Amino acid sequence: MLGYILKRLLAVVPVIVFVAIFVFLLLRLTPGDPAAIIAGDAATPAQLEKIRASLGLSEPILVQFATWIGHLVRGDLGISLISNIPVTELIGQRIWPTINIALLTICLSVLIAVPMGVIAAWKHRTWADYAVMTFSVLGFSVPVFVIGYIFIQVFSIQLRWLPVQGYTAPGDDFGKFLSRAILPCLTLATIYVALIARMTRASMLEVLGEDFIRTARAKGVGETLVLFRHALRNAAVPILTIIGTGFALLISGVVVTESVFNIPGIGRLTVDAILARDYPVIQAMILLTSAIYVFINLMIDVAYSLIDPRIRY
Amino acid sequence: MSDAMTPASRLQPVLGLLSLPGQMRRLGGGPMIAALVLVLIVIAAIFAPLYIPHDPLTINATQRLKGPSEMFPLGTDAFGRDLFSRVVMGARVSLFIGVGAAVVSVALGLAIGLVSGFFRLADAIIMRFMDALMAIPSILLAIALVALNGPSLWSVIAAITLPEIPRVVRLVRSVVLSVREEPYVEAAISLGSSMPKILWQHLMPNTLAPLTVQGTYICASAILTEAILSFLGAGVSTEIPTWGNIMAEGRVYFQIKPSLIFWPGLMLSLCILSINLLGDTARDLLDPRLRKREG
Amino acid sequence: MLFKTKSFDDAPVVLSIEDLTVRLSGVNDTVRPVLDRISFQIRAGETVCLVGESGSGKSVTSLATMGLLPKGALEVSNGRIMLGETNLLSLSAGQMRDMRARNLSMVFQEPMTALNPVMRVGAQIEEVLDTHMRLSKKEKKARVLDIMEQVHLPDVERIYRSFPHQLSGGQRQRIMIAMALILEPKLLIADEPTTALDVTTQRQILSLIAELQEKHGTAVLFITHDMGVVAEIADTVQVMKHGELVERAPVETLLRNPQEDYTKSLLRAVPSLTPRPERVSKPPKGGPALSVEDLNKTYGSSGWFVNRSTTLAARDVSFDIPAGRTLGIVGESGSGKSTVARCIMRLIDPTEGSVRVAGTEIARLSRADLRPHRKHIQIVFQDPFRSLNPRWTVGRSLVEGPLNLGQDKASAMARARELMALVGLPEDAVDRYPHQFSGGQRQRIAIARAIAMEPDVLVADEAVSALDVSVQAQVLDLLDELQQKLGIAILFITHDLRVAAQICDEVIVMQKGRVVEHGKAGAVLADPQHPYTRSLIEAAPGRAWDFANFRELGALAAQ
Amino acid sequence: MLSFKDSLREKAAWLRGGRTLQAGLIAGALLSGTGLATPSFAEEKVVTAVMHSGLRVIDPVITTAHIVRNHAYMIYDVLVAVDETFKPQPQMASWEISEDKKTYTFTLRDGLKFHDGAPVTSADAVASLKRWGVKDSGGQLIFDVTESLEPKDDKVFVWTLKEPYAPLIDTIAKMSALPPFIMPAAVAATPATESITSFIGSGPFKFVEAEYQPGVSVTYVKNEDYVPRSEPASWMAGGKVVNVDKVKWVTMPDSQTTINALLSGEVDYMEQVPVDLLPILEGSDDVVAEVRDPLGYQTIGRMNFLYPPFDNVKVRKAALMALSQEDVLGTLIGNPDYYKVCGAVFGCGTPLEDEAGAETLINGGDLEGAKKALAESGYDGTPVVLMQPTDVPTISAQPIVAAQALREAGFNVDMQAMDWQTLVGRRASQAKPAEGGWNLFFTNWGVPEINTPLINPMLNGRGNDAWFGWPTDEKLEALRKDFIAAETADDQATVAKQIQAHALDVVNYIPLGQYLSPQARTTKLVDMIGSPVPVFWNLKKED
Repeated sequence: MLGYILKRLLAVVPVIVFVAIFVFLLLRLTPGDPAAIIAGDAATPAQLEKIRASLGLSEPILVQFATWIGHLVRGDLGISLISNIPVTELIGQRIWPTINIALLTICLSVLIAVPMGVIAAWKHRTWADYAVMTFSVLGFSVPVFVIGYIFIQVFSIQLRWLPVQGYTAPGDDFGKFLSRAILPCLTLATIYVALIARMTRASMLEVLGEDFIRTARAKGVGETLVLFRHALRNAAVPILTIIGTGFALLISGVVVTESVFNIPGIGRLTVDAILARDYPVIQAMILLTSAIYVFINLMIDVAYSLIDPRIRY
Repeated sequence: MSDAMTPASRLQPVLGLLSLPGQMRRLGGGPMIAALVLVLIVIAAIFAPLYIPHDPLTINATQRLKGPSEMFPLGTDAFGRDLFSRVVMGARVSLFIGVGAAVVSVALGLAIGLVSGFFRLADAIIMRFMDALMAIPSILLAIALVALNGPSLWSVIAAITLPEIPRVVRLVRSVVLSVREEPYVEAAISLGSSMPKILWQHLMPNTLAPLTVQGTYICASAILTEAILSFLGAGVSTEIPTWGNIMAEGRVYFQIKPSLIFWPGLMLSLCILSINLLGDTARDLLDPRLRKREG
Repeated sequence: MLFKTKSFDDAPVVLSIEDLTVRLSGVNDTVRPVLDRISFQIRAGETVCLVGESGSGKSVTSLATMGLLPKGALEVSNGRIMLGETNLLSLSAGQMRDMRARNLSMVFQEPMTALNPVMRVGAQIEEVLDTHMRLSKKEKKARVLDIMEQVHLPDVERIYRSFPHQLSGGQRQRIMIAMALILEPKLLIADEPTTALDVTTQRQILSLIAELQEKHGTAVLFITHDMGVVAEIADTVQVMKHGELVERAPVETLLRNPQEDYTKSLLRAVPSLTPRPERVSKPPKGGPALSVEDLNKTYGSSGWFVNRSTTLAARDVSFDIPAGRTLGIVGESGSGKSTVARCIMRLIDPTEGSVRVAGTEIARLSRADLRPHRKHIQIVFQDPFRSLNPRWTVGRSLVEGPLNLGQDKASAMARARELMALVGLPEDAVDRYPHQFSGGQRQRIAIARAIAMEPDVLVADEAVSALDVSVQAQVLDLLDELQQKLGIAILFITHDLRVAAQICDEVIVMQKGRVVEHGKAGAVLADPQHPYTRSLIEAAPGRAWDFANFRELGALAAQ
Repeated sequence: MLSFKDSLREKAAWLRGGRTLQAGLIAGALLSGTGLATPSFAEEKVVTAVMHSGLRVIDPVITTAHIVRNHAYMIYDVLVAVDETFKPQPQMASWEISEDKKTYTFTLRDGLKFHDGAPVTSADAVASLKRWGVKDSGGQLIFDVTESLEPKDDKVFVWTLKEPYAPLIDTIAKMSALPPFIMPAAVAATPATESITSFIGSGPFKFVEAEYQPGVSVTYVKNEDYVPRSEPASWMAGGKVVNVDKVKWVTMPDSQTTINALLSGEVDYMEQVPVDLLPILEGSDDVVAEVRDPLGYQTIGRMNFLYPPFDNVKVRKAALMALSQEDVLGTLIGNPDYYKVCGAVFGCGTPLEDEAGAETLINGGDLEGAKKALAESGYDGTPVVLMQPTDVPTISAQPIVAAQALREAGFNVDMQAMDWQTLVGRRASQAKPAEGGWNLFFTNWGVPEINTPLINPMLNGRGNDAWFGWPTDEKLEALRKDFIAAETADDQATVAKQIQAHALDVVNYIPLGQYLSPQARTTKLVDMIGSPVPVFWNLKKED
């Protein structure tokens, strides 16, 4: 097992290298000039050239790449071209809101979606199934910002139950954190619930057709236990996969949700960085999210072996 | 034991796609309505230039943010452009983006997936690269790509397509890897058929059903992604109206003029809902495992 | 042959099925029902065998009794199922659950899939106790270990903690039986419980069921398609066909004196264990059609860091087949017989050794160089549902090979039609799709596809194993006929000694990748030298009975 | 100089919240004069303000971005500052000008201290001015004629010129684009092309470094050691009396969210409210929308002089004739209360206002004339690459309106959408339009950034050293010299008129009119002074 994890971690290296090269090239081929952004409206070409030089952007691309990689292997992600603050510090400021929102969303979604999917599969081809399926298709079909606006309109402005925007760290004031996080989480959860409920349903449908379910029923085991003890655990692998890979979707959705609800997370940091061509931040963020993605995949694979004794590495 | 000719086994996916409409009738109203809605939207989009009351691009400073009237059936946007004309013309572009992204990513994914399933050596490299591509969050990648090429229609399609390709590749590859163990493929090997021929004639057709399903989902998500890109300021230029950029422009006025988001949002959601429903239906019909469960 | 002869007239009726009719859901009365007014009884301690070919409705009968018909697909439309005084069909879902395991249990065909793969088997047995009674943890475990001892599982403490995948097929089926019998139900339904097992394991499981039945006085409804098994275990036999009961009799009466034509045809189709008479005509001159020498195949390669253990799938296999003759490779699962076939076909690459087909060494040819030589050796697979491309017309499948050889399409199609006639199908079959044919017909098509290449060697890899006995006999006849007409050499891979006896000139017996015995079919089967061969033959159920002639085998010998 | 009263009255006419503004001004003056405002110890007074964009760069010299300048006014102080009559007033220092107008002697007032406790010395001032002089175009002009700039003692420094430079005090008093903020000498030693990393100033607020999240939020606390001047606050001049404990700037990417947050009391102040959204605020008793910057913004179009078709003055003129300010402003702002057609390159409501040459622009355009002019210009159909930013609402409408007008006039317009940062990068490119260059783009300027020939960035005819578009215009340069040499306000106005006429004659750029940017605040926030730069001194927060 340990050997397997080690091997998998080694396999991460080429993936990250690919990502690094890809992102670096992508950015350096992108039009746009961080110097122009720093200097503002009234700058002259000569001034821009000077700023570019001081940012190290006048070097040949290969030199820039080598410098960056050199720093990277030492764990140095560089300094933001725009705000002049180390990228690690920037990310450190911004990552927690995103992680907290994401975790809350996942918990919320799993708690809602898994029972939904189980019931839909159990009551296959009944109104309950159709209701769940309709919801899950609907959840996919409405842009996340529209959902966010509707929630704000209903819960914050009409009903005045919840604040409109903002973020409070759970450590500072947990109640406030919840009241401010609940709308963004619900917004994100709409898609996520749809996704997980679908996958749970499909996976459960497949498992419910398996022989061992018939065996359990033949033993006289009650339906609830059949569903949750026998079927769900066997159906768990694809559900886990979708929860994990859905994380990437969550990160994308977070960008929009962060804008609508004004949450200072990494999604906005990244989009702002892309729009400002803040290369070190973009590179670091994409590497980071890729690494998180790869890491989550690894965690999922490890979780597989905990769930399913047949999977051994 | 196997001489059974149960009704289910007669519904083999052989001519699956051709017999789809017929089978759909058995499934009742939902998919039928979805198909109808989609057909209506497509027809409305195709013939839009024939009936729209205004040029969707003509601005009119004196008619900004007006409510519905005889002249402007759905009112006007912040530039005084006719919302109705923009929404129906937007359907053309949005659908084009959806279908374009689906076709391109499926075609490229199919080609790469077949090669990857076939050449063991290429497989290792291709799949590492695909892993990397999958690892990059697709929206971020899309924003970066649009920023790279400028927000033209094609760069938006490219930006939406690229992150989808790895998923298609994996799908195709998994089908290839599982079907190449099928006895009829081994029989074809024994009959002396060449590998490319086997890939194309025996393996590729097996990918069509799942690819059709996948294609519908890509189509739906592309339309949605375009809207999100527009929302984040990296969408198609407003010279080319899409549901996404109509909404992105309109979101500033959400509270004073919700119709700017409502109408394109409704069309978009209806359209995606229909596509997804049809995708689900196709999957239910084409997935033999699910069908088995139906008994 | 000793049949069970005990009379059960005095024993209480355990299960009484009366006029049971089952239909497809949502289908009106005009469509023929899946089960049509079935009535029978089982008494305490009695074993009733339900026999019939696939689609005859035997499994539906058992599922209906258990109340496990797939919802929304099949439903009981008429009749009663009386367990003692209770009509099971009138029970609520909860009451029915309560009956299961306590009063009636079931053992399924596939021990591989019938157990929950993610639960320890001990817990799965305990679940029965949890569902139906309250016991302390200790008592529970004691009872589970006790029943596990009763089904003769070794090392019960370890197996108690094992997951299903860590057990062999036989062990898993023992777990299933333990689970079914732990509450000592009045009725045990066994649906093809040994079909997926090797003969030697099958024998053990059959005797286990018999032993436990004796001990607990359980009534057993045993579903099987195998007449050999029937002969071994049945008290009473009921023959089913297309959802109807066609004949019911005590086992000996039925085997000796079948009344219905259908029963007779079923029995006639059972191949005899007595080898076919040796062919007198000399094989044609020239070298052997297929010659295999010292073939080895090992699986598992060295890893990056450590040398992994390797599996020897085939070791030092050598044989020749002359043209027009059939060589059988017999063995249980995992014996390496299919590995040999696939190596010869070069579907996998042999590790060592030589394979000569029509005088050409093909074991070391590259894939591309191999292609022109493929025509000399063709294969027919086990599963008739997967061996034809479902998207292609039969004709297209048939001409694929000839087109590869450069034949023009028109003449290839013409030839395909001739081939259809040759294998006993209408010529217009070429325009149809595989799903429009039955399993036996598809296997004929697969054979036609193989001989379209005019091969020197035909490899039949369990080619009749998935077929019902009556169809099996027809396909074997076809192969024999083609061999005589075309002079093909056949390599016949099978686990079924009866089939091997009927078609092979020579037989190789394989065990764990090695050849343990090789000789003329008559010699090997009638006078096995190796203990493994002997155990295989001894395990064959009903081996003393000549089903086709309704009498003991000895009767023939005595004549 | 124009009568300022007139211009104020005129402004008042297009302000809806005009009365509020004036009342606020008076109340603020009264209160700050009495010095009664003492914060209660019991509760911290925190003002949460949503600014127009996020603070990411912290060096007010390296960039001209407004948000950075606004930030600098919080934590830095300036030597001389302009008041609401456009008149320079002493802030940190008073000055004396020698008879020959070549020597300026500045004396720092007492009590000036940096946030780290060190006193502000003339050496700090000199170093800061020198660093600023490298970057600021006005500063460059001064340093071109500077003999020496030396500290005399801790309080006094002397600026000696080679020849008189009349607008010197105006230049260092200006509030845009780069005011000379005074930093510690050590910080000012940073090369002007590199960003400073220190937050030490001597201004009325202190920067809370621990709470700084670039692009998200900035926190300032009251500088208890700051000694305000005794005069009432007036624009950037006067006493900067701080009556709150903390000011928090937060960034919200979505203005609707901000408005909702304002309505629900989650924030106190919003710097820019889109005019179209004002109706949402109308029903609320807790929130007031008002215009606090009476000058507003000038929106402009700029052509590339290096490449066809706009290297041809006749084509430029045809384009100018095709455009109508009313169309642009009507589409951009909509509500006529908040925009004003204005053909003056120096802005309306400013001392140098003059609209000569802009007749077609302010009278709805002359499409027929444009067609004719274009036909006569020899325009060959070369596509006009028009850059359209998609992500900044205040400049996304202009290109669309212009594209339509130009097309109607017969131009072949290639409108290319891009994000603003791409545009910012691309407009610096001197490549051919077809090869990554451009022909036309639009932007906005705060009126104080364009109200004189000295600071208006477009009115520079030095070719490659000029602002994007790079016109080479010797006549313009000569006129600018005349303006510098002009000694009286009247002389300046005369030259300015010539510049106005010349600029529109050669179509140096296209002024497209002026618009006001309404702000919104909770009614708890009182005594905010009116100013083109939003400032947080003087204001109070009621409980």
